[in-house]
Amino acid sequence: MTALDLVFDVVLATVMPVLVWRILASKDLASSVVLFVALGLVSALAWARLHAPDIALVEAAVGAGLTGALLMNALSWIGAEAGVTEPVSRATRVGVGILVTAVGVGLAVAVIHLTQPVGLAHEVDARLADAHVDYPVTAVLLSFRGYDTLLEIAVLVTAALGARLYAPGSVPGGDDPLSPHPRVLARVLTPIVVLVAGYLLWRGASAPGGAFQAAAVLAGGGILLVLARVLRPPRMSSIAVRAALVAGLAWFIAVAALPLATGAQLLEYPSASAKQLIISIEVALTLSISIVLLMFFPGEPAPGEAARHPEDRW
Amino acid sequence: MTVIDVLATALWVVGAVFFVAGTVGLLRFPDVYTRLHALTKPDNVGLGFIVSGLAIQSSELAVALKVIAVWVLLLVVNAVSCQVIARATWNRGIRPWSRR
Amino acid sequence: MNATVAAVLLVPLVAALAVALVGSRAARYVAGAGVAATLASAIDLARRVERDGPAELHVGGWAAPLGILLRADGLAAVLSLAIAIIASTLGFVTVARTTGRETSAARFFAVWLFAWAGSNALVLSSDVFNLYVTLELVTIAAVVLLSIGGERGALRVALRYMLIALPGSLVYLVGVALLYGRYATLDLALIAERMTSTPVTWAALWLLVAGLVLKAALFPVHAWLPPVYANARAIVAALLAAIVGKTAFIVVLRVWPALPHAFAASAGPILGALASGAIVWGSVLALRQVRLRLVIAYSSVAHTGYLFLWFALATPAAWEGAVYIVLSHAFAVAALFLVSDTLERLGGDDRIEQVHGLSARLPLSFFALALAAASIMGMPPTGGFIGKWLLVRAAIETDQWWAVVVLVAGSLVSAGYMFRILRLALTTAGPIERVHAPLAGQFAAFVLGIAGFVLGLGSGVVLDLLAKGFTP
Amino acid sequence: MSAWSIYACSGAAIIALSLYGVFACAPLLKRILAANLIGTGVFLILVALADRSAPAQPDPVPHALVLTGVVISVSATALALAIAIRLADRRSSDDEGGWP
Repeated sequence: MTALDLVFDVVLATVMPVLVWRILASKDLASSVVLFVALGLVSALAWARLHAPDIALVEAAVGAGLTGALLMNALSWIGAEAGVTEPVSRATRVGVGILVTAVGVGLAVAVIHLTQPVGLAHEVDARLADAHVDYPVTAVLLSFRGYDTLLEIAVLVTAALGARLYAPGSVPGGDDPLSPHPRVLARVLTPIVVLVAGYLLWRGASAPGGAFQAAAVLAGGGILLVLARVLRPPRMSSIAVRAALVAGLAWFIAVAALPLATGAQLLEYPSASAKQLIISIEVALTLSISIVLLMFFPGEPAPGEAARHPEDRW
Repeated sequence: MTVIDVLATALWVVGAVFFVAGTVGLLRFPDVYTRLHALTKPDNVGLGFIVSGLAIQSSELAVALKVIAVWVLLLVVNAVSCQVIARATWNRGIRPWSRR
Repeated sequence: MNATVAAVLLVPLVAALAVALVGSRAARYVAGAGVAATLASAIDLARRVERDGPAELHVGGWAAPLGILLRADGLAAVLSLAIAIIASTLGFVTVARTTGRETSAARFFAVWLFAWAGSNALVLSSDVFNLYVTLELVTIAAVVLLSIGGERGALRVALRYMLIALPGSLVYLVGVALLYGRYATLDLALIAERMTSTPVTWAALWLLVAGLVLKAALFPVHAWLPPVYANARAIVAALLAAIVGKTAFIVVLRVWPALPHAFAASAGPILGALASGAIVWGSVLALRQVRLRLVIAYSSVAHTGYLFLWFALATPAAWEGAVYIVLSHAFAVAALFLVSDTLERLGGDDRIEQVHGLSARLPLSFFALALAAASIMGMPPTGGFIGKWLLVRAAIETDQWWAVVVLVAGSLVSAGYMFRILRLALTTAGPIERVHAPLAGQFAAFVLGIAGFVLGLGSGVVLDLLAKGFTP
Repeated sequence: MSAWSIYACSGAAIIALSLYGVFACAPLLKRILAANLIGTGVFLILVALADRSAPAQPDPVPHALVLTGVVISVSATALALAIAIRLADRRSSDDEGGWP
């Protein structure tokens, strides 16, 4: 590690907590949200520095991009003023302050004492061939710890079902307060977005990438299309949307349960078809995750107080 | 250090200068429109220099094409987002700053 | 056995997806079938464990340290069966109440089944990161259930609950990160094997415990719980108090036997002190409430104390006692929320006065109330009695007389607040007439009350099942 | 001091700050942001620990755990925001007569 690397790391590692502090201390919520997006981009750099390209991809697409878009959208509903607040007493603030300082210092001390570089890299490498996936992270996600991923998708679908409190209001081709340019942009970018998503998905078997990264890119493109009023936002009242929503988890469960019929374990892919099955799961998950991420986006609030937003029920 | 490395580093430095200038503009300019200008134009040029540096340094053509694609996409997105923000600002009735 | 364990995990997931797919109009039929199938799978698991003993499953065929281990032991069997009885009873009540016109039905039942699947996954898991994922599944499903209906009060508590439960899980996850950084595995048994008493381990374990204590609402971080119980829909409050609220403790129960003796010995007294505080504080506040739901809420705060008292005692008998308190309180609290629900539907609110003359007005609800109250007070032969008895015995065995005092005092105070309600229910002076309330809710409360009673009578069978694969 | 330990300390600081935010900030939206940021801190520690073997290949298991964690984190944040939006809207909901 050169001195320049060290300086870069120290600056980056200092900027992140400072940004967190500014996010939480800033007077108005709009600045908090903008700084939050900035933190997402900065931390993507940190992931790259820590040799975690998958996480850098996801952080840039989801942490900064999608979550940022969700937050900005939330601001347009709530307003950049305080929104709903819960008053906090001075005693609570002092007490919490003391506790979290202890946690932070204790944690930092504990972590830097973990100098022994132990891990499971060797075990993963040794069994990579048995897992029928060439890229270690994908092997962990879909084979060694595929069960975690299955439950994680259940979390995602649960949150999607709960987050659909409003039916999105905007209509394709309706009045556009902005300009035709976003629509043109959306049309130009859509093929590129699909291409990039497909590329990320295809790459996932052998290099950084995979279902979630691909889905995040697709969802980003979808949000752009919704904002540009090219695409009608998905609603739960459509059976096609619901089918797409459940397809990924349903297929994952089917593949997980199939080995049980032959007396094998849950999620023990038969080795003859493991590769194909894993790819099929990735494709199905990409579809479902992108729909879920798009559904997290509630769309624009209707202008004026009187406008009613129907709830998205099905 | 080869000649290409030196050239690439020089391009990065030039690019960084544009970014710094843009950031100073963002902080110092008086209104949304001028700040937008400071934010997008120097970034486009600065990234162009940085991408050129990366492209000439890359070992494969595919990598070089990818970084150039990144730049082209950023040009399109920057142009549109700048325009959208400016128009939204205008529609809110905020008029450009002028030295009276 | 593989298929049996997988069924407990996958059947509710598939049912949830099916409900989400068909939509609200047909949701109740699909949900009813899903609830019945999940109940059947849990019964099957308990029977298998009882007959064949505990089983370990390597998901995907991968052994530790790389793979995830599921452990279908006596504890998992008993807990998943109890969860199934409660969740199916509450689920059937809701199915019975649904007319097919409710437009939230698909959302409600699907998420209900997701919560159930998460709880089953949690009791079976023996991998510290997988436990985190299951905790989050349960938490997020609970938040969605809390927010259904969309009243401001419900939304507010949904968000409030989320902003406690989420940091709780993440603090737990910090502990997991440190453990992985030190021992290079996430498998509980392997961590236990490799664990040494170093400062890093201690920091990790304290973080684990702190996150779970926050989620479990142990005194003094319990303040978020009563408003949540007071503002949720009764069915959701019942699920929350009986199952979701217990999950964090179940994780502690799983993790604790893996801890080094020195840590357990030093954390025990601290958790014991907090537990005593919870018992005293919760019981006294329960005594002062005028709303039935808040009595239940503070009683739950006190019962969380009984659970954590185990750590100060730390004997096998105390472990069984803690499990027994989990089970008996779960049944009782679900029954009480259903009784409260019936009263709220009749009288419009849950003031304790609504109980007046219950024995004459709604005998079935009264029976449920009496059975649940007996279990909460710890009267023989209920499950609550067995639990407290096991804890007292452990306290005497370990010469910790302060714990005996706390247990007895807590029980006396709980008798105080429960008798206050029961006496009012038995008062038949004044104009009292028999009224009609929907039978489903009343019957369900009765079933859950009886379940708490059977838990005490059949303690031999339950304790035998618990002992399968039990190695604290 | 090696790179991973610098980032791990940064993660610890982020966790401490955001824990403070989630319990001591008044606006609900900031609490939601803070809850999300605790995750960022935890993930930073996990990934930093995975990189202790540098310059050898990092441990892929924490990377997979973080990817799982990010999905859960974005789910939770999206749900919290949906509820916060609904809460900010004063309009009463379509009541279903106390069902369930």
